[in-house]
Amino acid sequence: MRTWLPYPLLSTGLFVMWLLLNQSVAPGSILLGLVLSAVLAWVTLKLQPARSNLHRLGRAFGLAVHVVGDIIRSNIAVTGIILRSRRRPANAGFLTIDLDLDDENALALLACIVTATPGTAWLEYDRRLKTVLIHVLDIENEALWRRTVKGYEAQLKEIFQ
Amino acid sequence: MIEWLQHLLVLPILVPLAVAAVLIPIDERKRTLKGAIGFASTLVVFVVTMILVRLAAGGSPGTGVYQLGNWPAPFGIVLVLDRLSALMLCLASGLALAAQVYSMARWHTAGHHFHSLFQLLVAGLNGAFLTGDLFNLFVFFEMMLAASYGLLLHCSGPVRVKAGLHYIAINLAASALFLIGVSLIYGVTGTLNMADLATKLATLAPENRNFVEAGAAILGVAFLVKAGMWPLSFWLPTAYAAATPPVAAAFAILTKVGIYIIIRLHLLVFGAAAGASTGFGQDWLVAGGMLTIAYGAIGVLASQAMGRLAGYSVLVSSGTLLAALGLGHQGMLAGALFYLVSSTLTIAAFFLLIELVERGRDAGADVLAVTMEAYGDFDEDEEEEEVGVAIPGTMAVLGLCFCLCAVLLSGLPPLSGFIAKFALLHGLFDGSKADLAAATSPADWTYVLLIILSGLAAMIAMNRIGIRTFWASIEGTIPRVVVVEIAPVLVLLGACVFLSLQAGPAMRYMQATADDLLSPLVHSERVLSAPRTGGN
Amino acid sequence: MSHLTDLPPWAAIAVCALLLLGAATTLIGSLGLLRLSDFYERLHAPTIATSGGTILICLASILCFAVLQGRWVFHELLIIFFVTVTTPVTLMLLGQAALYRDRFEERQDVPRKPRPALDEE
Amino acid sequence: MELVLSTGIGVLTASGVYLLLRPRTYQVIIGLSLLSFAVNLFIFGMGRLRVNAPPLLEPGGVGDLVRYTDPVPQALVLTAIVIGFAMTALFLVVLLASRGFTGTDHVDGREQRGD
Amino acid sequence: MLSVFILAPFAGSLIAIFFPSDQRGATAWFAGAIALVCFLVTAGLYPIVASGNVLRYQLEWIPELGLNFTLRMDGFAWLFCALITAIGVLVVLYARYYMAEEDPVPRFFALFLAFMGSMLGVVLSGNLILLAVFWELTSIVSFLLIGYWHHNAHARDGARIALTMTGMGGLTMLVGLVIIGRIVGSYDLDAVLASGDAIRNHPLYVTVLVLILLGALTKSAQFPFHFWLPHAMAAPTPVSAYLHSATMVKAGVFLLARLWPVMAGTEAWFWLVGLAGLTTLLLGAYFAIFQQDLKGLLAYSTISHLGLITVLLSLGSPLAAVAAVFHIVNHATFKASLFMAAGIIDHETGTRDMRRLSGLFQFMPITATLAMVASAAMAGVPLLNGFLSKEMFFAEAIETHLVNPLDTATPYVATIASMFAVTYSLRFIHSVFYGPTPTDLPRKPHEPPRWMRAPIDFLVLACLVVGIIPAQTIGPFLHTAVISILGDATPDYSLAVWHGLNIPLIMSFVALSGGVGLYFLMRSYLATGIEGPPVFRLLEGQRIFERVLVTLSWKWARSLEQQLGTRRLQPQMRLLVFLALVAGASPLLIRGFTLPPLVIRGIDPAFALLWAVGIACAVGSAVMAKFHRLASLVLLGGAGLVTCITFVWLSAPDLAVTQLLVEIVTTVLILLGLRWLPKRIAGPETAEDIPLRTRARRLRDFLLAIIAGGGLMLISYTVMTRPLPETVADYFLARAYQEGGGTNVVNVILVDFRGFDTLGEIAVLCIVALTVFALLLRFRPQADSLETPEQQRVQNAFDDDHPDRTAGDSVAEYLFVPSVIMRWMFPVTGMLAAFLFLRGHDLPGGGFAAGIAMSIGFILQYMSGGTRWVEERLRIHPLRWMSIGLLIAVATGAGSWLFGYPFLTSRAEYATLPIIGKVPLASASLFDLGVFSLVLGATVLMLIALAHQSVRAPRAHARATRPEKEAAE
Amino acid sequence: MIELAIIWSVLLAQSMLALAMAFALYRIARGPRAQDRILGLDTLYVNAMLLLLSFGIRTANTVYFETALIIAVIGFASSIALAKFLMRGEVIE
Ligand code: NA
Ligand code: NA
Repeated sequence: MRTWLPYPLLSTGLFVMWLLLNQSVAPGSILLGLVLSAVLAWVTLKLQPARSNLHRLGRAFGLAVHVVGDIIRSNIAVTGIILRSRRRPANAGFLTIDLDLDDENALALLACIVTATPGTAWLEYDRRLKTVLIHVLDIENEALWRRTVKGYEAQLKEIFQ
Repeated sequence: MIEWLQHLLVLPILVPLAVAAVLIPIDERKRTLKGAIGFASTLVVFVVTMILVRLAAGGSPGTGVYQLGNWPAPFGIVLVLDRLSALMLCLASGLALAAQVYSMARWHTAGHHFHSLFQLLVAGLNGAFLTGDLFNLFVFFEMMLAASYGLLLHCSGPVRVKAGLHYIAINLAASALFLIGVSLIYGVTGTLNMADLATKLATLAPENRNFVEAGAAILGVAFLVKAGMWPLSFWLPTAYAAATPPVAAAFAILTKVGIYIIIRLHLLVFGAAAGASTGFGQDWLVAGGMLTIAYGAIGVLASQAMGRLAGYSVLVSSGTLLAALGLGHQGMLAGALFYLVSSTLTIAAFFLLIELVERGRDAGADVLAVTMEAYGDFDEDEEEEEVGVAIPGTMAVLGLCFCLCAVLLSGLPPLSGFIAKFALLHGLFDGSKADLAAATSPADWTYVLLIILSGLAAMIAMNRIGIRTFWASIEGTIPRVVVVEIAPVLVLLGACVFLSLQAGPAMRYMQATADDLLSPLVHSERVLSAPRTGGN
Repeated sequence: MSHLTDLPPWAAIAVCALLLLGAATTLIGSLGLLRLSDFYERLHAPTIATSGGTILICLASILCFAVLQGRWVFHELLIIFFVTVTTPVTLMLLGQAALYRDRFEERQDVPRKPRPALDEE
Repeated sequence: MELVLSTGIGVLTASGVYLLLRPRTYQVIIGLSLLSFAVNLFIFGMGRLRVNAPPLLEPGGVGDLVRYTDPVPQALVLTAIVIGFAMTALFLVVLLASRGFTGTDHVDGREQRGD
Repeated sequence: MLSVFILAPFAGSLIAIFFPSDQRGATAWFAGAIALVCFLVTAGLYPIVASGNVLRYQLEWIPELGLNFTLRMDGFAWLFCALITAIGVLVVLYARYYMAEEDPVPRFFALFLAFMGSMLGVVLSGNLILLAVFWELTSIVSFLLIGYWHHNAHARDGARIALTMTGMGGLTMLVGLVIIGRIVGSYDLDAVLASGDAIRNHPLYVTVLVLILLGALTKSAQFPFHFWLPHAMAAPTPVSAYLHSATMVKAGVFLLARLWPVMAGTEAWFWLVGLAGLTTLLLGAYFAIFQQDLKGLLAYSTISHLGLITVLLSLGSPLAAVAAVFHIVNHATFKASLFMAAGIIDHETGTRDMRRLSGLFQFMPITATLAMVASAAMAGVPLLNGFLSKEMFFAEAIETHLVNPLDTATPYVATIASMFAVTYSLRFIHSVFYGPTPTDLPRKPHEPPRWMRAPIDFLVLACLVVGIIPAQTIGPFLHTAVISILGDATPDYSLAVWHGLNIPLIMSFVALSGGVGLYFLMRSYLATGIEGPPVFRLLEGQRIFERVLVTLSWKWARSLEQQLGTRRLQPQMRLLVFLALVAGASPLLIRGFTLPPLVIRGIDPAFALLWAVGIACAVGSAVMAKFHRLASLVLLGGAGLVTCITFVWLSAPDLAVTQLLVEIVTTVLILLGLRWLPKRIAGPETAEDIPLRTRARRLRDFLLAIIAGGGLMLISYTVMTRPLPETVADYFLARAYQEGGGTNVVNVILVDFRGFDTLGEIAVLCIVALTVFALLLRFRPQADSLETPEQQRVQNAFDDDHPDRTAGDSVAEYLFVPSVIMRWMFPVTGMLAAFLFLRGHDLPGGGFAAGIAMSIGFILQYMSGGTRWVEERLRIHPLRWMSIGLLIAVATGAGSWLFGYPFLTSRAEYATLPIIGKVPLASASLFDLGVFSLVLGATVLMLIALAHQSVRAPRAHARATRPEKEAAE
Repeated sequence: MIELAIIWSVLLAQSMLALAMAFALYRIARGPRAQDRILGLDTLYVNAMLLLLSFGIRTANTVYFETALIIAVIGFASSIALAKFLMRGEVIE
């Protein structure tokens, strides 16, 4: 199985992407999608991206909902900060958070989530110390941000173990 | 025409293209193989173009229009073979063959992918000569130019790169003009086919005609850059002198592409059928051409190195042709074509000769040092494969070749350079016996004067440089020249001699070509009414 | 060929609302580029466009075409997904570049590079 | 629309031409790029401007210029874009090589007074 | 039969080259035999010519232009033939002994024969243009003969001057001959000779005359073109004896005589030819007196005698023409023998300097006697041939031909010149053969070998015989020649020694006695040994010529080249832009052009705003390109993005996709290059610091740019607001699906209707990729860009400073998260590329877009992992992809040949497969696959080649500096 | 009425997006530092993508979607290259 389909999740993702792109579930389209996603995954194998053991894929949905919620919330928050008058400049600052995620992919996902969420930006991860430097636009809720990031981390750990 | 013969028309483009593709992945160390394949391809192209010349000379109606993709003109792209394009094809592939052979002695080892680039240059040239579509012309023009950039930079080195930078920058700007011109013409006339354009021009509304003329004028500037008209030609002597000899020899035809297209535009599109636009731009050609002759002649005189001398000779040749075209004496056209062939062959031979001659001199040692440095870059193939044997009496042969070049360049008898000048003069004084004086305008006289002076300048300069090289420097070591290097020079010069001996038939062909060119509507009709393969 | 005016009123209103909202969000995000005073603060501005703006406008698009063409394939989701995944990469790199530069220029308001414990001893 | 686009073409051209006349190789390459944008838009404009009439036929359809915009300039622009891209790459490498050999980024390979 | 005259010498010449260089005798025998054969043939033809027939031989050459290989022998040509071949035989014999052992004789004789052939060609040409051909051939061959001893600087200079003068004359003469031919309607000599009135009365007569005279007078060394001849004396003496006395210099007067019937007799002729002749006659003789070099004296004497012949021809009287022809022959005889004698003296004594020579009579009495007789002929002493023609000249000089000062001056000039001739002849004899025994001669003189002297014996004998019994010897031949020129106008004349006591005889007496007196008067001056005549010495012809030539052809030419041209790029670009503006504007301005109405309505504010952004990007990019390169690049990207949106807005989704993708790759490419450019930090860009000239130049460029932009804006606005003409697009729209098999018309145009464009376009890409690759293989970065960039150095230093870190940790760290995402994006890009490729024929996309998209996938990997990392994992063969791509494209196109259709004819079929159903199989898709492969390969190759410099250059740098370091240690 | 509302709201949305692009441009042009410019370009790209999507809605045509998709999938390549150049002085090491 591994030799033929080295990255099942990737292949699945590519297949879905193909179907979405073509907006078609015709047999030809499906077959081509299957072939392409298998071949591309096989080529990707040469680049040897880190493989992750995914356990509870179901939890991913929960994470997604969580993230979307956070994004909406922080969108509103940051919009507010921007629209505030200049007399009250943003209260921004850096934040170092200890992490205990090992999986590269999980870390990458975490970085994406943190950065994609307005108001927080992933800056620098130190592999030895396992710490990450984050910039937040609203440093007053420092504890909240730590909690949020640790919350994502926990959920990711559940998926990637 | 036999049906399969029809496909011959596209071979001068496709064969080099395919061969270039085949050559790309072959290891650079297998140079002999690459050279052999390249040679075979160029030879095939040459043979094909010879056949095409015969076909064109036969000139049975309905032949010589090749509808690519089986789409008729003016919709699809068509290749058009007539006497002029056949002549140019043959000339180009003949030069290419000579340069190809020459390069196999040593120059093709001086950098990577020489043969692929060379084949692509041949394909581009042939495409430019064959196509009957303005935008397709742009594409082949770019192909030819791109290959020429690559070949000019072949072997690298500061001189070539500096010259290349200017050459490329100017030609890129000129290409932008080309595009502006072509699209403007399309925007007003809705066609890209030259033959179609020729028929449409006469009936075009005046407010649109302005724009066609503006477009054509902008196009013209782009071609005149390539043709080397003063003051658009300052890059040319430097670039040509910097190029490696086989490349410079192949470049001898590049300026003629510019001329070729000017001829086409001038006589087909703005020919007798163009209504109010007939003869558009003629005065510019005359003035520009004459200034080019003058500038070229001055440059020839001022040149210390043979390379620059040859470069300026290219300008003289271009100027002579442009002005001849602009003066509008129909009788001069055949002579101009003859001149085109003769001067191209001569200059190409001269470019090939220069390096051989200079090899023996101290200045030449630098050139060789560059070559050697080029070898050094890939350590593993130091082994220098000498093709053929060194010939005795090298200096005598080189001297003879130089003399022939000098005679040809200065238009001295009895070779083709003289015949060409005579033919031009003969055509120039074409008034009837009595009103000869009235029919000869001040511009004509200026042209005559310039022809004399440019010949004189070439004679003085070649004389000076030849004496310095062959007579004054006995101490110089005798250059090591191999047969494959001198043979192409001899063949090119031999072609000039042959052209001189067979000047009668050659002139008949040129006359027929000129007659073709002077009847643009026949040409258009032939292109536009050619039937599609397989009906409808 | 269909036209936007073929939409039923409810859908039209929803689409327009989503579109306007998305555009407004994006505009505010870009305004952030103008108004925020510090580079690290400005780093947050584009994410409003990539998250809020993109999601809203993609929703508008999904709704629009779903109603117009009666199909339920949401290829706009791909845009949301990829924007979310790719934009952070640039931002991370930019942030690190700024960090490096500030440290190099020894600006005081930037945290130093964390030293491993071993180094400090 | 025509006014806006032609103004854009004009400004792109002017910027490109101005840079083309500058002494630094980098200025020239940026100028060539700007000029090629201008030229591409010019070619494109020669097919006239139409909103929402892309030359994509209905399957089995027969098109005409009433319903669809002129596809020919578009095809020409595509070719021009590709060639322009290739030439930019080439010019870039040549200017690098020139800088490597001459030590300067002046277009003439040596500094001139007063540039 | 006539072709022998041309064929034999030239064939002989070709053969002679291949003689071994030590075979002096054999080569000479061979050359002599050829010359003799020619002479015998000439002799054999005499009866035919003498009976008034004209021999003709014609070979077609270029009948279209009226240029045929026509040979024509009448009496005049015969006389010249006889002269050329007879003296040729003698000179060969002489040269056999004259040439030294070490001289490469085969070359000499080969050139000699070639010259003889050319000269025969000149006199035998029956076609004006053919005459010009041989005319220039004599110039060329004489150039090589004069420069025979090219190790000698004098020989080189002499040869060059001779060629320059005579060559120039030949070029102008050609024009004259062409005009004559066009006036007459034929270049055939017979036709021309029959059209005298047409030529003389033609408005272009004077022009023609001047042009032809330029040829004739330069060739015959007439004033003011005379100065080349003395310098040609650097040639071996046989050459001088042959070319510069008997043959080549006679070509000019030959031509004058040949065209005499059709051109002479007008006032212009009289003035131009006469003035040149008289001046030459006098000055040549005067200069000859003051020469110290034997050959120099003979050269000026020759000039003078040619002047005499010219004067005779100028007079326009038939009798004068007879005298001219007669003198041509006489002069050839005595001058050739004198040259040979001078050569013997030179040969035997080792010098030709009259200051060193003296008293040679005692050593070589026979030679001395011969030389004295010949000199006497030259001086015009009675009973010698020179006397006869000179008497005829005097007789003509006192006649009145036209009433003008020139005609009046002729007798006086003639007498004075004759006096000078006596003086220099006397000087020649007296200073060489008499006087004290020479002391410092390089060799001890004695008589030459018997056969070396034989030609002189023969020629001097001829002088005597003709001088004593002219009517019985030269008479008939002269008559034949004269009749062929003058025809019915041939006057009665008598060839006799004694015509009674008349004015000419008195003039001769004055000249003889005056000359002798002058010599003795001038002896003291001549003894000072000063070279050259007084006063004139200061403005010596050759030096003036040299200076003029150097000034014109070298100094002026070089400064003009610099004035008229430039080697700098900016002025060239400026000219190009300027001319393009002029070219584009002039048709519009000349033909009138109405401004289109300004349409503001209907402008989409969003679109306008978009273009406000685009315009700001363009201007910003231009402004920042000098000091903020990165900003400029970013702004360029902005302009590209606006262009892309414009394409979408205006119904060109294909263009938008391509533009966008190309934009991305271009940005990466330029960034890759930016690393190798020198740092440029904003300098003193305040207005005061910039020199005024620079500011003026910038203003000019700015104006030029504004005009260019404004022009293009105006043109595009005008055209865009006009209705679309009937275009070929209708055809494409109608057939794209039915016959092209695709709904995306743009794509169908690209791969089918105009697929050939695409083939060319990918070939361009291929060429550029190969060029970039080849050039970068030789890339040598400047030292300051060789070092790793500052950022990397700092970061590496940080790594080095910390014992727990290894080099490269910093980069690994900060790329840690991004690279994970970039790696996963690789298959996504692949999917996108596949999608773009497959839909291309029906919807926006296609091979090109797919190829670029895929290449961006590769770039991402290179950026995230670095060159080595990627290449350890992925084996990339861009060259192969390119090759395969191009081959697929060509092969697909050629596939249609199998069905008998032209190249690139597409075939669209639907194959029905189980389960999947109908699958479109268009050959155009295969073509597009080739495009994809090539584009991918080419783009990747360019990017990788650039990227490799970062790996390669430091390595090469290290390799290059290693030996230096080792040496230092 | 509703048509007018649709037209005007789409127009308004597009104008807002174009204005957003202008803001991003301001950042590109003004800097002050290189990273600000690149950030501006990144924003410009996203705004352009949204403008394209809105154009798709306005014309009710899906053919413009691919351009937006390309920006979403590989548009970041150029800003990454710029960012990397800033960080390391070199795009590809
Ligand atoms: Na964020
Ligand atoms: Na003496």
